[in-house]
Amino acid sequence: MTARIGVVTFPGTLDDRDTQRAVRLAGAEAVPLWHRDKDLKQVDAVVLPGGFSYGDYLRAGAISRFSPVMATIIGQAEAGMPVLGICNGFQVLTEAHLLPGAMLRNNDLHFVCRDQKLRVETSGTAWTADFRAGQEISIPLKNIDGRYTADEHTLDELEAEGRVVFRYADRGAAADGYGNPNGSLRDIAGITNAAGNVVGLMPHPEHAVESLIGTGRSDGLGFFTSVLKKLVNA
Amino acid sequence: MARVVVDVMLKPEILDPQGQAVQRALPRLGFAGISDVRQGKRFELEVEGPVDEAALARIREMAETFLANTVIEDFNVKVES
Amino acid sequence: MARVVVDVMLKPEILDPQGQAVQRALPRLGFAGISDVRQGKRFELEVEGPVDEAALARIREMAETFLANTVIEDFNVKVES
Amino acid sequence: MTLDTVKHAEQSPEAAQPWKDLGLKQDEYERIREILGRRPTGAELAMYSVMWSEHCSYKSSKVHLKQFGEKAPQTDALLVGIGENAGVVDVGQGYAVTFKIESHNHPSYIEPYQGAATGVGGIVRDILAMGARPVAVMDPLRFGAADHPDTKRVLPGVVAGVGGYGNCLGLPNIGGEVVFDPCYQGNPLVNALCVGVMRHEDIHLAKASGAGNKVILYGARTGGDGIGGVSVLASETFDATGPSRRPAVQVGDPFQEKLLIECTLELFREKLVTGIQDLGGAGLSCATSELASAGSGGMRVELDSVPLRDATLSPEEILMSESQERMCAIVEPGKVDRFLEICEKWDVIATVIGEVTDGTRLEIFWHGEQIVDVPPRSVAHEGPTYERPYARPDWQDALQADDAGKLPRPASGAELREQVLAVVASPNQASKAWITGQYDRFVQGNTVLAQPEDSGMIRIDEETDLGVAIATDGNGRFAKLDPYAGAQLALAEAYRNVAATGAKPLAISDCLNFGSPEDPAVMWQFAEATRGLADGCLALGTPVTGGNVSLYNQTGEAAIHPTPVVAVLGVIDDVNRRTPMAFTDEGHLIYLLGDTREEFGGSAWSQVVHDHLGGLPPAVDLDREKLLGEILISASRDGMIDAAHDLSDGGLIQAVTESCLRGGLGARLVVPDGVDAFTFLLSESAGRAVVAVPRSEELRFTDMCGARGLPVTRIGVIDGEAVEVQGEFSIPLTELRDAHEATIPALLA
Ligand SMILES: Nc1ncnc2c1ncn2[C@@H]1O[C@H](COP(=O)(O)OP(=O)(O)O)[C@@H](O)[C@H]1O
Ligand SMILES: [Mg+2]
Repeated sequence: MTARIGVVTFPGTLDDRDTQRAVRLAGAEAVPLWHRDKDLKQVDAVVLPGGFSYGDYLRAGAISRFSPVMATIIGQAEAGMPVLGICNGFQVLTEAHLLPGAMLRNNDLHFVCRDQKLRVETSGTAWTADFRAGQEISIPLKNIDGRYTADEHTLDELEAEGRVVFRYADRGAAADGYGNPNGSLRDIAGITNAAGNVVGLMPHPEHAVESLIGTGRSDGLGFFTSVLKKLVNA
Repeated sequence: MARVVVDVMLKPEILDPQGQAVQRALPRLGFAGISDVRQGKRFELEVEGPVDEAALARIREMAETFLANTVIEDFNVKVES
Repeated sequence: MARVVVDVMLKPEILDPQGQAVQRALPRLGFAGISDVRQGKRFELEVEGPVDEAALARIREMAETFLANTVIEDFNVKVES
Repeated sequence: MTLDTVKHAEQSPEAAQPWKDLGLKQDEYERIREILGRRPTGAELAMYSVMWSEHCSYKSSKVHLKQFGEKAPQTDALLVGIGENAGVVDVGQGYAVTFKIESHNHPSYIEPYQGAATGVGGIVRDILAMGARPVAVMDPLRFGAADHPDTKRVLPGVVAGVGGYGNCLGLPNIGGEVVFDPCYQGNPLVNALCVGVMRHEDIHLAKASGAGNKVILYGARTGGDGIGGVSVLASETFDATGPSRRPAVQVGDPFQEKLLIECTLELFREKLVTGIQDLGGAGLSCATSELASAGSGGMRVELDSVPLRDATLSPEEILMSESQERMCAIVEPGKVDRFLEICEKWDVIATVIGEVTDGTRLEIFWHGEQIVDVPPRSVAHEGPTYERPYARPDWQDALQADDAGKLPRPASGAELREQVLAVVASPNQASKAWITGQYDRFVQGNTVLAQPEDSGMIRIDEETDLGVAIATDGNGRFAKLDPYAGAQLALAEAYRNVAATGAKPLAISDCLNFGSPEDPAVMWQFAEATRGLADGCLALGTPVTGGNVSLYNQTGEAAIHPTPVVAVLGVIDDVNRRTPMAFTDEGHLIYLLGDTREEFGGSAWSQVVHDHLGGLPPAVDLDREKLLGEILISASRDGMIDAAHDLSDGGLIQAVTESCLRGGLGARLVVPDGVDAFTFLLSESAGRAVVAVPRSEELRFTDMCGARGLPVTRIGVIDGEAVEVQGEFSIPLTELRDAHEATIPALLA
């Protein structure tokens, strides 16, 4: 039996179909979930894809966080279901307090779209088991509100508990996709909750799953194969 | 040092998608009784020296030419007490 | 119908690049003497019914849970006269 | 105020009417009275005035645009031609592609962010209205001098607006242009293109047929913003002190538009739509009259049922409002409930505002009283036509006689090196990555190529890997020197860019940006450019599917350079065969295709080094362009080349620089016999491209070129970390990169 991975569509979600494609390419079944439905259709894991839900009006993720589907997802996530928030999905997760901190406008105030080098800091989450700690991957980044912020205490705690999952890799020149693109504190690109089942990151693994399209690299597939392995082995 | 606040709001006849999105979300969150929401910008300026009429006139000019685009926005300048 | 204004500003310790960009542009445009600029949001809410303590309490709760993200922002509620 | 009903108009024939303030001419007003047999009501006057404006009626340009139909090449590829919201092209496998380019120049000067944003929004709705899913956007832009203070206001706002709207809609931006020239000071050009994909059977048209069918308005509420904005604003000249009128500019809501797209596509999927039209310039006036005019019967509309954002709007204002993010559909009565249900699912407001009648009139009512009773064709399709006088300007001869070939040329290799660096670092030739990095090019997961590649390429079928490619080009400097040739050069360049990526050019769309049609010199430029484009399309076999005319791009007496922008659409059967521009393989050979002549009129070199514009533009040879295209496509299909880049402004050295920087490898070039180094590097002769050929393919490739009669010259090899021109100079890649990439951020960041 293949794993069923739910992909949520909020009004204004953009990357839902891309995420479904990535899920399929990884060998799982993609199950569309609608923001108004509390029912998760018995999925084994959920992805909150990128986009501009509710136009990112007020704050990115602020309105979606109160949708019916999120009420169920919050409960399930707390019970251990794997949840991945990509970009806008990450913003929803912080607004929902499933992950600590908040996202601010990029420090150069521009939307940035580029192929971004990331360092995987831990393979100990549901979504990164197929990577090695210290591994460098390259996946697209595209956002305007991507500057990760939290207070010092929270940041120290994240570091101490090994919950920083991805950092913007800083070798080489920024133009090659290296370097911190938005002023995120401690170069944080992605984090996880204490249990390691909920992961959020700003860059887009679902746009790096085919050799021809986008960046022409498939580093993003590992996210989906990771969770698949975990679900199949469970 | 004095603080001058410049509020910039979209003109009433101009669509305010942000305010509308907030207003539409309120009932779902259990807040009733808000018939309209408009969202604008608030600038807090720390002014060196005295905030006299001359200073305020300059700030009004700054608001008119730079902080607001008066084709679509109105602004309001006030000294914070 | 009464108007209640909610001002939302980034906490002082949080970097505000928008405010900084405005401040940096000012001298170029010929405006001197502004030592700091912070940019925030202003919400104008049209409230149906009386704006009594109960109504204000609800609006404060709305600001706390929704209009502001208190991880990064402070807010201020006031009745417009 | 009493309502100006049809009855009231009949009874008060002499009532004074503000036709002049609405932009109508005396004779136009007389004609309306003649058509109606009485004076128009206020609402009718509002409708005629916006629909007969230059922007909506094409009254100055129509007589010239006719040629696009008259000279259209024979082709089976065109499924829907000029006249609909956008043309539709057959790309095989049952797929149809629709694309169109449009201008939002005037609003973008007044409010750069919103002007540009709503420009994107408008063209996306045009594509959606054809029944297609929008799959990509492009944005050809023109600004004043790069270092002018107002450019710092206009450009960042425009770029943020294009990005803010397009990114939020989830449409990849796959290309465009950024050109600086003082002639665009005060008249920036913001053109926007959208391309959409559908199955043949999903094509929808803008017509109201079937008496009893309902007219449904859906999307945003109607507000008082932008009343007459686009149409009035785009139909007159800015005077020297700034815009003479400042009607409210519209504010866009890309979130609403995203919902509109998804909602509309679901309506199409369930086959609930009989006819459909987007609301753009002239709002409801346009949508109702065009739907009724193209349909079989009449239409009756209850205007007071239109959902409003501002309850105080008058019927005239509602008819003229250009509030964004609205669509109008014709729906069979039995399908209305399901239609409304789907709208509700997407949080889109939908209202039945009228129905199709078996009459012949467009009738509009306000709380039961009739305020409009017109023949719809007279509003939508039978507006005034002007035969504007035109004459070759008296300065044209002197301009052409001022030959750029006489300009002093570099005297040494060192000076040539310096001038090459100046050209690749100049704002027009410099990397636009600072701008394009603000656009999402990945969303939808089908982007095969995007900027800075020669054309944007989108996969449209994940099973078969069928794809389409688009490039837009225009060169106002060439068009100023010779508008006929300039238009053909724009066409040729876009055609070449599409072919360079391996796609077969099929059809074009164009945006004709010119000064005031009331100036006979401008009208001559327009006449020449349209003639050139029509002849060019006939020669290349690429029909014009639609486009847009933007006139009055003029401040006082000073018109912009005539700027025809051409978008060419091509198809590629297998996107795996696409040819990128990067030099990525050391040792592969660099070949130049085509002939290099001493052609410097309007060139980047003449502008950058001598601040000069004069002489003649490069010669046009469309048969050669076609042959070059065929060779590039064959070479891509048969795997003979692994990089290709077209030559245009900046000449060969510009192209080689771009391919080297993109691939991170240098090149060693040898100046071929029979040409001097300066001409070799910087001439802008048309019909050329550089390609990278693996040694194993060299013979096969050169034989193919030889057999088909295309001049082909081996000019060097991919190698090292510098661009070296033997016997002349060498420039390390790092130095080239700094020169090419630092300019735009330094000016704008
Ligand atoms: N405003 C823009 N938006 C998107 N892409 C752009 C824009 N301006 C330039 N580009 C892209 O940058 C690349 C280089 O542009 P240009 O030098 O004008 O190309 P060419 O000369 O081959 O037509 C192209 O891929 C073009 O599509
Ligand atoms: Mg090119």
